Amino acid sequence: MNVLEVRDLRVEFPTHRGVLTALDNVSLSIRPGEILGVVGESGAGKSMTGLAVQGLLEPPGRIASGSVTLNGRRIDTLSDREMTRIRGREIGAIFQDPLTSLNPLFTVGAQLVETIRQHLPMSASAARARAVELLAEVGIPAPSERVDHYPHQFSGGMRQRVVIALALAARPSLIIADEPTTALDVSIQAQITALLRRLCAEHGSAVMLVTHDMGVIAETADRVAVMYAGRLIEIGEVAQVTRDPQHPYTQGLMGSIPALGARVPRLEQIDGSMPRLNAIPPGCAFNPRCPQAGPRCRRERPELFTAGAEKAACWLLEGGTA
Amino acid sequence: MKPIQAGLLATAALMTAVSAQAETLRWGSARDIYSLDPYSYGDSYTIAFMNHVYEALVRYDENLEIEGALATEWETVSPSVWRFHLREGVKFQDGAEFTADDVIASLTRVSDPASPLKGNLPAYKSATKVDDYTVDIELTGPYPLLLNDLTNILIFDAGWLKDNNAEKPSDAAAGVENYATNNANGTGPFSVESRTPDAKTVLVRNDGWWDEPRHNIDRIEFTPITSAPTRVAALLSGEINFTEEAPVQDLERLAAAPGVTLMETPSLRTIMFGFNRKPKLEDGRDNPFNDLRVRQAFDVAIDRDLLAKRVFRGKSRASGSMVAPEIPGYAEALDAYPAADPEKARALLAEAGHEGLEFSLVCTNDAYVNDEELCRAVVSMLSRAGFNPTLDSAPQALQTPKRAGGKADVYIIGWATLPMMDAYSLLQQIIHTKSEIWGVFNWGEWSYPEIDKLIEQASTEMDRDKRLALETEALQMAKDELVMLPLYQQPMAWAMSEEVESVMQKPDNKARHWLTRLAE
Amino acid sequence: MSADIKDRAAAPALKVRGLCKSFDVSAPWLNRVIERRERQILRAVDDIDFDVPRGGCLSLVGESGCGKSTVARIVTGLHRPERGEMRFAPGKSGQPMTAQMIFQDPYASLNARWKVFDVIAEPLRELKLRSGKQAIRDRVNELLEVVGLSPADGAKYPHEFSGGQRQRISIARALASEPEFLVCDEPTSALDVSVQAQILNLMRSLQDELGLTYLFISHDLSVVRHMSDRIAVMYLGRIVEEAPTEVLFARTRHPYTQLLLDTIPDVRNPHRDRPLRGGEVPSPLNPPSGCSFHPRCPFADDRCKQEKPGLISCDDGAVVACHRVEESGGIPAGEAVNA
Amino acid sequence: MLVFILKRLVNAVFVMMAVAFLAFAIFQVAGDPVEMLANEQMSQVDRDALRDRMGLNDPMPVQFMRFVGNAMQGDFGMSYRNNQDVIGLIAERFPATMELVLVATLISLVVGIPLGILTAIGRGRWYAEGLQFLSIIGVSLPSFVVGIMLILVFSVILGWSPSFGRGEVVDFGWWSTGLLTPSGRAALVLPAISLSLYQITLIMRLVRAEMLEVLRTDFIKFARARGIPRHRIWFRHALRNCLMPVVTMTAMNVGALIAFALITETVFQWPGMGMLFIQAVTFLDFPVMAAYLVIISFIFVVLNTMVDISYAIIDPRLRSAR
Amino acid sequence: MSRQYQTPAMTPAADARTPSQETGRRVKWRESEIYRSFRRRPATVAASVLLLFLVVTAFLSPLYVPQNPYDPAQLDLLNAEIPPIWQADGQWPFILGTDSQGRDVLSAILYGSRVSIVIGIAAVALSLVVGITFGLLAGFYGGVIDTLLMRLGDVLLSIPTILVAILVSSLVRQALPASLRDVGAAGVLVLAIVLSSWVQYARTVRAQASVEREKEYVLAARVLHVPGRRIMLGHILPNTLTPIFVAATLNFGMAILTEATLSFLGIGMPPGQPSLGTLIRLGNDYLFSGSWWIVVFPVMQLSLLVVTVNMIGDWLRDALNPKLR
Repeated sequence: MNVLEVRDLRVEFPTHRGVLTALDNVSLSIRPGEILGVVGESGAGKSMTGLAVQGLLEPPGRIASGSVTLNGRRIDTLSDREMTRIRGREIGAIFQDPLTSLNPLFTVGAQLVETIRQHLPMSASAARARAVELLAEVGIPAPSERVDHYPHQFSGGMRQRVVIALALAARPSLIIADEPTTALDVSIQAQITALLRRLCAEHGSAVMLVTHDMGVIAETADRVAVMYAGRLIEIGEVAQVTRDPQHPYTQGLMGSIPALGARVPRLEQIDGSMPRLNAIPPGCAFNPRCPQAGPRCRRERPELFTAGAEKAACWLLEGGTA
Repeated sequence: MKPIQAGLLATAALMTAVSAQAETLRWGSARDIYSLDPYSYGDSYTIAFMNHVYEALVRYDENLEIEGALATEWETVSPSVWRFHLREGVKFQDGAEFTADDVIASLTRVSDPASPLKGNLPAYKSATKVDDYTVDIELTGPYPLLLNDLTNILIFDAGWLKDNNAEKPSDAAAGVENYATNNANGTGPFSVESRTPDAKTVLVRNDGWWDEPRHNIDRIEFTPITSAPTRVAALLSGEINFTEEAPVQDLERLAAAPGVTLMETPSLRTIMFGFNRKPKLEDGRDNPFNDLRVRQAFDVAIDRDLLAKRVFRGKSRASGSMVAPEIPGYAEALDAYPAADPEKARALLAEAGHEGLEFSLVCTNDAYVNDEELCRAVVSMLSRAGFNPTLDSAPQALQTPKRAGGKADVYIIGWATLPMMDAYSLLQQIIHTKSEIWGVFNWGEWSYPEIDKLIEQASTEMDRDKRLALETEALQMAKDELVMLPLYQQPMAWAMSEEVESVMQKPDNKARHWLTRLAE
Repeated sequence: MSADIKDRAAAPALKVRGLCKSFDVSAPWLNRVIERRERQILRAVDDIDFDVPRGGCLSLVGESGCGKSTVARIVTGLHRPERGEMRFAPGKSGQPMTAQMIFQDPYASLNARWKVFDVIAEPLRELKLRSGKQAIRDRVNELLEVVGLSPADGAKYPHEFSGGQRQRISIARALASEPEFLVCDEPTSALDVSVQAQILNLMRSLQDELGLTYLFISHDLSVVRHMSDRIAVMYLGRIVEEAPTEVLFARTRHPYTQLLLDTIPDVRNPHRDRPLRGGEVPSPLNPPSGCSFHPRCPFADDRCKQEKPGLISCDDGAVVACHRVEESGGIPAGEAVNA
Repeated sequence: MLVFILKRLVNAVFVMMAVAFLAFAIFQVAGDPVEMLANEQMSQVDRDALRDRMGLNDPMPVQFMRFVGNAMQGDFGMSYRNNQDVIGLIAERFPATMELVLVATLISLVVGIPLGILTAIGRGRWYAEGLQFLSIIGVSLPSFVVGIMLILVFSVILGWSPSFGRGEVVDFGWWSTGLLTPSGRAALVLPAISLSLYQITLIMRLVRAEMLEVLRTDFIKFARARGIPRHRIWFRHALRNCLMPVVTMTAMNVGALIAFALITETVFQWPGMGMLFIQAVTFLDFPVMAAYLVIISFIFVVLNTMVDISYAIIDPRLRSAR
Repeated sequence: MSRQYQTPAMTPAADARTPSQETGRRVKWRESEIYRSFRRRPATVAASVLLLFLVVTAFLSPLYVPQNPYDPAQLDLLNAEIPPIWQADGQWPFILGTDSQGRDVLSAILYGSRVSIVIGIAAVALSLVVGITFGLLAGFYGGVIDTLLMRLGDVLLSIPTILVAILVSSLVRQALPASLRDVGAAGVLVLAIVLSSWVQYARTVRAQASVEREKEYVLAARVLHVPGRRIMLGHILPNTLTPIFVAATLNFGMAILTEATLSFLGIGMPPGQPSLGTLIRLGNDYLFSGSWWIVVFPVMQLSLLVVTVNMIGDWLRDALNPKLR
């Protein structure tokens, strides 16, 4: 059974100009212990997917249709009170900026103990012991001392480790990590992604890794879901997608990443930019930028077609052929 | 509960209990007294209030006739020397015996060069002790109004003054507080229990008073409430049960309120306008007010009847006289005033060549009843009669330097001839040319030698009828010259609740609560 | 190609020698006196040399706080160098070239209250490069087209554009002053990948068309590799390795450069289970003694802790500051130790 | 930390010197105190003697230093109007004003904070919008109008409370309190409400703004993602983070409130420092005006300095930063 | 305390707010966020309409009111205390009745509003000029200028606003010659309000300017060697105006209130040229006398004026605050 099963998820934001569709029929699933990368440019809806799963959409955003199932239980219909019991307990979260994710007025220990005791029946002293343990586990030196320090006394990388400890505090089966390395220095990023990978393997937690960085995905995730303008356009094994992307957008994306290995005179580029949510063209959202777009692409929206080991939403792949 | 707290609560309970049981007069006034020291300012309100605590040698009775107080008898030893026989067995509130030394110490104190009350005893030269209960007061010359003056000279205890280093009147410049400013020790019907300036002054019955008390008051709580509507609200809600300053505009409502009694009458205080009469005005123009026609135009521009009707709701007495009818020296002929006639005023102004005359009217807004309202109304009347006045309205404290310094073109002044209760007061202080003891309030600096002559004659004329005839003549001359422009006798309205049975109201507008009876 | 680069390097567009810049970040005087603290000097740029080849591109690479942006600001005149020499070669006009700059944040680099037209016209007006309304208008329109926008876009405000378009406007503004030398401070790090490719391509083609010289600042080795002829790697205010691009990637000598290469995720060649290199970037306020990289260096020994390594030149054009490399006569540090 | 305190103190002294100079300047600008003191009959010789006695012929700096020296010993001279030692006059009224201000502050906190929370967490709901609208009216109604209306309704029409003054007071040494007698407490109600009304709206709006701000921070979102229940987030995390500015503003505003109380005191005939000051202003009683100015500013500066310092003590981030 | 919390990545709603690109300026205003948020709040619309009405009626009042309440020659005691027109004794043309001097209450209120509004506008405008100038200089140049200006501000802020205003207006008025006192009263009031309110603007501008100074668009201008003065006025100033605009709106309400308070205390506008505060002070004496209209209408006008201004200010603050979008 999948840890997470998202079916035809549609998220809408009613505005004075009409309803914006932030997520449009997104379906994906994560198996136990699996790391699913969700990748896309800013505004593609990748973070929104994570928030929708956690029930943390900012009003007036709302799930308009579709379903979210966690460990076989449907959670998108739960009340906020019920979701509170799931968040932290069954879904851990890691946010982008470790500088702002922690309440500056509480020690990291207090925040850990609060989270642990919220979800697990534990005495205060046991929770504290567990907090120290967690800090040790995420690689913070001298954890029994550091547990009483305030967030501002930690460096960025260390703070992100604390955030990971908080996410793991109640041993959730799913962790949603939203750009966990973007705010960090290059040489620290690798430490954090590796830590995340190792801990999830040890804990058996599945991870939804939301990032804009294909490189991080390639190095960390097992499978990858590519999003564009609120839609899922390609999903598959990481190696497959990076090596042999099926959707023209993914192809362009891969081509536009400068290579470390060899130098090309000119990068492949996708002209234009991703449409704003209030101006998504009919048919395939990518059609105005797509070099291979045909008339059908401008009219009808393609569904996900299977192409080998992956699926991609492109008419070119209809019937499993490119 | 801790013992200290318990004690405090008990004290509090006790205090409220006392104030609930005692017969208390809760007196809401429009202003506070300045000091407990009656000699600290030449302020008659303070003196009148302190008269409940201190007494003078003589006092006015219910008919405003002079009777003995701390003196029992007096006679003139020579035209300029008066002998006073003092009442025996009178004790100050601290227990000290009242003797001739106290009178001499008090007279010395009040006539000190720094004393602001010096002018209230103009003819005083010296005092000598004849024996413990006899004092001679020597004057600068024959002077008929000494007794009138003495009603206002309150007597201190010599020993108390000496012990507390208060033998001289207070002097703000010296930067030292005068003991008498915050403490009092008189012979009067009440003694001071406590005082918080601007908040509350509490007097309690003096059981050792020499006189037979006609009041039944145990306690007077004197509270200044400067805001008129608040004062009315306080009376209506029963927080005070007496005020001698019921706002004119609220009288109708107060009269209709259940349990409120009003006592209204025109007072002795005459409100007048004075003119700058120096050769030049403050801004350097030739002074138009030296032209009688301009003053006459001013006179006929003002509709006194309308002022009385509207600004004072019929409670004031429109007047052409500078003194009230009750004041010796008054004559009916003085009281005539012209009917308002803006056209005539215009014509007079035009004749004098001063159409559209610009000038400043310096007016108080806290000294007299509805003074600001009055001035605004007058400004509008004058404007319609071809004048072009600018109203400068501010508290008395700010306006007096301007008025006294000759910076005002036209100014308001009120005069009640108190404490003298004689037209001579007005003639001497206002009408006479400014010099030495004369014309202290001759702010416009006019000079009419013929009138001066009459005033000086009156000052030494010991025959009352002759003196009053002289005074009336002087007043008539002053009126003909429009030296001052009298408008009306201002109204006074006292209001009290049912808790007050009776009070003695006299046109001098002084509360005499040793004659007040509260409902039992 | 390498001969070409050497020719250009013979007459560099910008020659920098012994450049130093420090900032006084000490606590206020009173604090120092009472708390007996010392003056704190941040040595942002510590004695660096480099040449920017005319018509070429030199890149400065390093993590945040390494001083690369300070260098950019010194070169553009925003900071005054504390010590050292900085000489621009004469440009087409015979006067020394002046540097223009392209900034990192496309949202902060344009005045939101100004129309795009005015943003681009500002240099024309300030430097009096064109006079007359029509001439300015024509030039602005021309510049808009050069960067791939339309003249109609001049009437809009910056907020109406996407990040990539704004960066194009920035480039147009920089070009308006007709510079021969451009300092690009992380021009694409705020952009999405597909847009980054557009901007990088645009910059490359502009370089070719207009003969521009670039000083390119970035933390991203792959972008740098794509753009530059030479690369200088900075660490805590110093250049630790400088080499022609291909040389740097082929023979990475300095352990820090190696660390960067190892940790950068590579889509095409993911090294998934690489060993974790620990450690944090030390505070530039209090740099380690000797070689400032020694606490994180797997090859460090006592000499590295005590002695600051000098720059040594290798025969393939690389310059490295590393005792290991020096000791082994130019062999990369990793290989030298392993050998 | 020590340095910080020292700095604040130096700053406070500097400000006080400047204020003292202003107060001193009042005398200089306002004209000749001799003219105010002398009565009409005083001769020129006497005037000159008086001038000399008061030290008015000394050079300005000497006079200023003497003013400061005297002021530090609590000597501001004698009131022209009351012939009393100014500092004694003010001390007599100090308890009345302080009691009024403190009770008003208490009311404003007790009412303002819950209302602020309510409007923040119910943003968009009818009751929150309603309260918000009321608060605009609250800041818009002039204090004297509020006072007059309260008297009209509660004293005159309903007769529930006294319309002026302080009621019975009990003395403790130099402090007099109206809190221990029924009439004192009754007299306090209307003025305190009138004075606190503006403060309530200020606190309410501040709490609302701070709450809204804090509620949108990452650490609050992260706390939600950790499964911390809403009420705990509101009252523990958010409230605690926004209490600091509220407490700061309240403490700092005590000074402003003391000054502002003069309007309330005028309307309610409350025998406090403000009424003394207003009367001094109409009588041009310069020693009282100067002393009041210096004392109010002193209270103001002391409060500000204390708030600044305690701020540094409380906030963990500021603690180590300094 | 500096707040460093960043707002998270754009939500789609925020993204959608930027106006569409193909239209002209006027249409843009109609589609702008400000305009929309304005239209969404009927209370704000109502307040604006009401405020506009109050301001226009006040300023045009000389054209249509039955009397000039500042001209004493037009006042007649015979008309004193006439109740409003709808009461039994009401008389045309005194729609809202007359006061104790026969002054038409409606005329007095409208003229009084004009005085209050003019004083409010003048005070805010002058505070803006002083505050922005000082704030820009301090924020852009820093150093000694900054320290001096901000310390000066500290001192002024250490004296409560109302106290500064009272001191200034009582002392300065005293120093004026009698003939100028009435004419100068408005000026003195403006001065009194400005003295304590410019600091707020200066601090806001300074804070904003020292942030903007480091922004890249300013650096870009500096790379071009644009002179400091032009950078300040052309680049930094426009970008500091939004918070200033909000503060100015709210302070306009405050200025009107301060003026009213001073006048109520008797140290503001004189009774001959009353502002709303003076009218309330004068009318207050008639609170219990039955002539309620003398005080009630000025109170209503003042409250309406300030409430509408504050409602607009409050809305502006929310609408222009990027954090609250």
